[in-house]
Amino acid sequence: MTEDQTLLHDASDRYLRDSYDFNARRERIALGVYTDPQHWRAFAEMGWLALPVPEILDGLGLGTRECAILAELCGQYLITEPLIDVLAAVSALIAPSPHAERWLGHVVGGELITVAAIDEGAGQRSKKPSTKLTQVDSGWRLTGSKQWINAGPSATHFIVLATVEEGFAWVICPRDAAGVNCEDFPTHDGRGGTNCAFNTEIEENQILLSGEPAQAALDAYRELAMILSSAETLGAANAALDTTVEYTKQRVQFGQPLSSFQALQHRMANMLIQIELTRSLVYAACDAADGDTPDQSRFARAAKVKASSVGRKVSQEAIQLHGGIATTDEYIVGHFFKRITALDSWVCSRGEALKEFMAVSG
Amino acid sequence: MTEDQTLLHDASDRYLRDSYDFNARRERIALGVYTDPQHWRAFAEMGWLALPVPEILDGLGLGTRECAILAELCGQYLITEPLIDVLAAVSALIAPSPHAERWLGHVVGGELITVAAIDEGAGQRSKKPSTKLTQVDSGWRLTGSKQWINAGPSATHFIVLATVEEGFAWVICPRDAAGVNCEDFPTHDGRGGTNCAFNTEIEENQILLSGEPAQAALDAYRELAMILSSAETLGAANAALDTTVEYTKQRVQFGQPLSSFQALQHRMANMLIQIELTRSLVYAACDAADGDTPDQSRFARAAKVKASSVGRKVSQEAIQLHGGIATTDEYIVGHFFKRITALDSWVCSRGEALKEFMAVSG
Amino acid sequence: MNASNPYPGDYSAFRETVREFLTAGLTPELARAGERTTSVFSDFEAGRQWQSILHAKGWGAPEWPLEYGGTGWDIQQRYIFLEECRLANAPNPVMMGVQMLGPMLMHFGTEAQKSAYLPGIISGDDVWCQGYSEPGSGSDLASLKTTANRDGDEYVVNGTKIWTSMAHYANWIFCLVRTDKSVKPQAGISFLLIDMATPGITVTPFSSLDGEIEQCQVFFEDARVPVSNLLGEENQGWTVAKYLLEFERGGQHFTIDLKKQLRKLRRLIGSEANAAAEDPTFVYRIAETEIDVLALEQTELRIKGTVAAGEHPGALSSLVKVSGTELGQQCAELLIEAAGQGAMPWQSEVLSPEYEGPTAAPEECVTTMAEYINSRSTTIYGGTAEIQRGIIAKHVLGL
Amino acid sequence: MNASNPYPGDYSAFRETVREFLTAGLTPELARAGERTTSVFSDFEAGRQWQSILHAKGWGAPEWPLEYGGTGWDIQQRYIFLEECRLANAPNPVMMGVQMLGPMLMHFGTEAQKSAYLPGIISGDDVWCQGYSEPGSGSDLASLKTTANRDGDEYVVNGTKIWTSMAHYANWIFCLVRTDKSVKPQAGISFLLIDMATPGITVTPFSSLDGEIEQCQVFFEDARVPVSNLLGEENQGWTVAKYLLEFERGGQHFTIDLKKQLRKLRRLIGSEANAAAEDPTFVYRIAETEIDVLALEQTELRIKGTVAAGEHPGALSSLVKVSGTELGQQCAELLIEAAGQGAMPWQSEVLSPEYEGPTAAPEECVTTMAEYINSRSTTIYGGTAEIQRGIIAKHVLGL
Repeated sequence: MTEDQTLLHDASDRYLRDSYDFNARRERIALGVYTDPQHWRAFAEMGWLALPVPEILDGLGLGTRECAILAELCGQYLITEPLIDVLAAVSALIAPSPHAERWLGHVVGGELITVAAIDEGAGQRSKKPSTKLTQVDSGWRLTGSKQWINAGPSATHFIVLATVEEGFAWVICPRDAAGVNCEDFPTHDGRGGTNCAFNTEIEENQILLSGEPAQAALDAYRELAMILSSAETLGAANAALDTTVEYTKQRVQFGQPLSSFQALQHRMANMLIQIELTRSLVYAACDAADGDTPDQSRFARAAKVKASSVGRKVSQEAIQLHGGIATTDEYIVGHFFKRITALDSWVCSRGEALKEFMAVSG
Repeated sequence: MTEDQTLLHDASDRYLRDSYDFNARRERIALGVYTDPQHWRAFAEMGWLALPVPEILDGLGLGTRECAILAELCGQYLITEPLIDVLAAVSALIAPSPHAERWLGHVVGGELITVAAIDEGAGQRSKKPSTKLTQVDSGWRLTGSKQWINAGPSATHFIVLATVEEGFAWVICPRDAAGVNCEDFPTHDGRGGTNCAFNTEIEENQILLSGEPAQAALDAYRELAMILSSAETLGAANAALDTTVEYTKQRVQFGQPLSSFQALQHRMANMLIQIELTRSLVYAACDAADGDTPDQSRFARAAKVKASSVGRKVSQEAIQLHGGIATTDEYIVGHFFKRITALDSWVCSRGEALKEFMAVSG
Repeated sequence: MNASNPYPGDYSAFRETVREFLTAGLTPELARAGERTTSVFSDFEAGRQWQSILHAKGWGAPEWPLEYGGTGWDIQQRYIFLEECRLANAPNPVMMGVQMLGPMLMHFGTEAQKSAYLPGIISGDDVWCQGYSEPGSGSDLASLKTTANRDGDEYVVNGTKIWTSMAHYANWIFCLVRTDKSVKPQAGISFLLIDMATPGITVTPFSSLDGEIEQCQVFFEDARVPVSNLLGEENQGWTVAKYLLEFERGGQHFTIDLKKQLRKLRRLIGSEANAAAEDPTFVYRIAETEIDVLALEQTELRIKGTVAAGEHPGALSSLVKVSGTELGQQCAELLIEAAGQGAMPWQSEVLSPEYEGPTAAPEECVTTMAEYINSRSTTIYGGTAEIQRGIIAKHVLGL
Repeated sequence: MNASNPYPGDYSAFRETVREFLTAGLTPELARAGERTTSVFSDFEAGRQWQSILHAKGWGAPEWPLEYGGTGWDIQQRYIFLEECRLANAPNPVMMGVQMLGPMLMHFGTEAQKSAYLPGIISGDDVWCQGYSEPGSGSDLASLKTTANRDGDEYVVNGTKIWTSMAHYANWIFCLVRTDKSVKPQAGISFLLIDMATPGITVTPFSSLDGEIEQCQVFFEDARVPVSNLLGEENQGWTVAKYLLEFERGGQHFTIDLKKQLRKLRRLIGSEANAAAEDPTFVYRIAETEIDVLALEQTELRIKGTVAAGEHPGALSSLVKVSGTELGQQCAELLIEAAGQGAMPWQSEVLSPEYEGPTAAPEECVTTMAEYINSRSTTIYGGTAEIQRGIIAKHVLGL
């Protein structure tokens, strides 16, 4: 890490350690509040939401590596606020828009929370959305529906992937607009989800991107989402290992701490090995993206494949090595497991990433 | 096991334990002698070679299960003689032939040793052999070449899979016939191998099967080979585990026997678990074959897939748990590893078996 | 004839009888509760109702001897009954009474105890929970600290039990308690039957990781239990509890459920263009899992054969437990991959048999995540996978 | 700019120089010996010849300080040199002298010892082997029993060493011997340099599992060694040996060879209709392995960055060793599957650089089985994978 990156990490870590309490999080989720307005304001004030925005658009002009630092902390502290979701949307979908100025300030300032809406079911997503943007007398109309929008209940606006004559379009749409019918539900990862039906009028400046640039934005969004979900998985897996190490040192069975049993030691060593290998790959993917190198697509996919496999295995092992306590909702380690599971299929699954890795490897 | 099967097992086991010495085997192999004539005679005398021959052809009329008992012992004692090869050939290629009477007695009696020759290189084998059987003025002519015939140096005769006008033919051909050029070489599994070029006259009674029946025989041969190689793998893997357990009980490091280290105990427990699961499947595949049930093809392939995976993993673990001593040629455990590796791709690989399992599962 | 099947006889008439009974007795609500089961327990009320239907039919405890209300079925009939119940989605009642306490009562109980407790167990009128584990005693069960001190005709019980499944529904608990601290741990333990209504007992349920409540902590504060509620001799509690392990051997059938999971998986990836299904390796992984399930099934058959021959299956039972639970996890993992984000919605209300409303995710995914989460517990409770491997290492390999 | 690369500078001229040297110096025979290397050692004579060519160029020991004949290259140049040598199939000389003894000599040796031994090491004229392990002392090295008793100006050495690679070619051996039995094991060990021609030393080579001879057992019977051949202080041998571990840290580069293996794999399955290639999961397994190799490569880069910054990479080194060797095994396994029965022929003569005859299997498969077999040793020697995991557990996780 550069010195600036270390500063960013340490300051962000300090804020979350001091103010992002696990029990407060549980209570809040139970009430269906997935984004704490105070936290979100703080995120905005600390400049987190402006991180990937170019300086020319009044942002901090920082890169994927810096976003990944936050994503890793999201994993570590089990942030339920849609931080990686908004960072990816801001960077790939809003900043490149000709209407960026209309929206960016509000998003970066924390007043609007914008989450991309892509999935329409279990089918191969993002290939051809059946949600449509069509020209009507009065302007434009968005029709169709989106499913399982992770963190949907936190969003004030959805950025909807739609089919349009020239190909794709990204349409920003308030969740409380007329003709937008949302059904929120709790999710196992504590962020809530939304199914949403659209039959609503759209103004010109809501069409963020369309045609070629929209396709390019989809690619960029997916690639960034792969990296950030890998980083968040890395942070969660690392925290799960730390928790496991601490617990096994304290828990005594058969007159000895669990940590003294060789079979368990070797399994924790394996967890560490895999986490560090993943870390190398996730950081390399960031650097490749920030360096705009020809292998950036390949690295993003490699990171996603590795982080998914390792995250799953590590979080499963963390539960097994704890034993019963890990299967309770009160104890933190199972929540890493659940969040990692959700990240596994968010935007791009391990299987999709592997297939694409092979395609871009030629 | 039935009472008869137990008798067969115990008698065979006794013979091999008493007379099949590992060091004698090493010395013999070093001299390029892969089949000990004395052993082979004993196998014949004990009726092993007649096991799967129908009673109507003066055989014992026993089934796959009995052949598998011998195959398992082959793995356990690291038999270099081509016993499973000959059993599979006798059962699937010679017994069903209209010329069975011409050959069977000599094979069962141990005078002739017949090994199937199928492979022609790394290509997808047994689909369309380029070795041809063609009619000429004087009768028939076999032309082409076969590669990597496992146990080839032990064979007096090859049973060659050839292409003929009606499809396939199985042609029995002495290795010392005019126009047969064999190149023998040692192999890592201690059985030797042969590359062989054929340009030789064939008489009518050398054409064991041709057309439809030859195709059926190929299927039967492959299925039996899958089961017997699985059984031999099982026997070798089990013996590798036994050796490992014994060694770790005796080997002291850090003041304790290796067997007292929990990490190693759990790994040996895993080996046992996987071996017993494999055993269940191999025996079930035998029973399905002997019962001629509709799922016999499926079971044979399942057994092959499972035995290959487990054999590989168990034999790798056996070496690792031993440490250095296992990497020497003098010590037995690495020889299980090498034989298991050879069996993995003999006649049908794990990958082929898995693909076929899916096909027959519908 | 498939020689692996130790019961080659014709059971088709028996199977037909079971099917007819299930068709008649299993209401759509009960079947839905069965289908939406995410752990070893179905919805409590559905399970209780089903147990009373079974009991009315005389099938409340098929494994029990005839004299105590069992069925007299042979091992194959019991297997067929189980299989048909699972395939028809019958719900799982709380079975700690029938499966665990029953056999111990029959073997160690006085006549008075047997006649006092067995009828309530088999009818499902009494709901029993198991008080073994404690916060400090998990795998190392013998270190348990809950004490029972003799005071006249009563024991005074103090301490706490945890992972007490369904204790919030139970009216009875069977407990391991320490009655002698002066001897080595296993020797000073007794087995007590305790009415949950006893003053001094409190139950604190807590949420499992899937958000549902099944587990409780039970606290004992000077709870007074009649000495007549001792099962077996004082300080022989370890022997009583261990007997169950012997009894249980050979009784586990994982493959019925594993095959159900695999069928569900095929339905899921066949249901619409599914991202997982487009990954060519995914179908291979399913096939590999199917082969593992076949191997386990054949191993279960081997055990049945051994039991049928009157022999002891030995450590094959530990092997089946390890392998069955880990395969269950493997299937749950495949399902979670196939479901993708569709597994994320957590709608607790959907699990209730009365629920007829919409679901946020497709029908096939409703229980996927909860099953994946709960599959992790299966290698922890009832002897962790590590303990099982230790048993195999010690008792089979002699390490 | 890729920030993971701690050496963003332009090394292309340097790389070109190395390539030119390799093109000129590496005969086809030497390159074939390099290509047909099946373990860490190439054909002995080829390796020796190559070391003398390197030495003549001044590149006999790139890692050594300039004053002892090193090159003065930075870490990136050394990496490039290594990479180009491997890609050009340069053979591996016996490196126990240059890589292991050299650094210890420079740090602990007297001036007399340095000038006596270093020149012979770097030129390859002296061949050194390592006498650490004993039949009873593998992972538990400190339990070694070979004794050296002081008798005037000599030590009298008795005992035996095993796994002494290339001892049948070596004229010198560096040994750990016990000089004090009264203290705890590690404290009574000394480090001796012994001329293999010393009376009382016999060498028994034995075959490895691949059928080749690399390993020996060395016996000492009243072998008399001058006290001046002690490296470091008496009873400080453990400190001397441990120093190498420090020195070695960060010096391991597995990915160059792993990538070579992956390229070979692609060549093999592309070469003709290959059964393994027709299994659609096979290419996915290759891709997964490629991703693991990428992750390892980036970890090696992280270590280089740490070392370049003058810091200690700590346990990342153990991690790289475990992961690098296990990935090597994974590649060897893929290769064996791709080769099928073509891997079975064992033609020892083919490995010799002079051999120009036919091979029983295709060119790509000639070394496959031997590499698969020998890959198993890589997680055993130099600290088993179990020992490495123990180190990680203890020193990183603090368990």
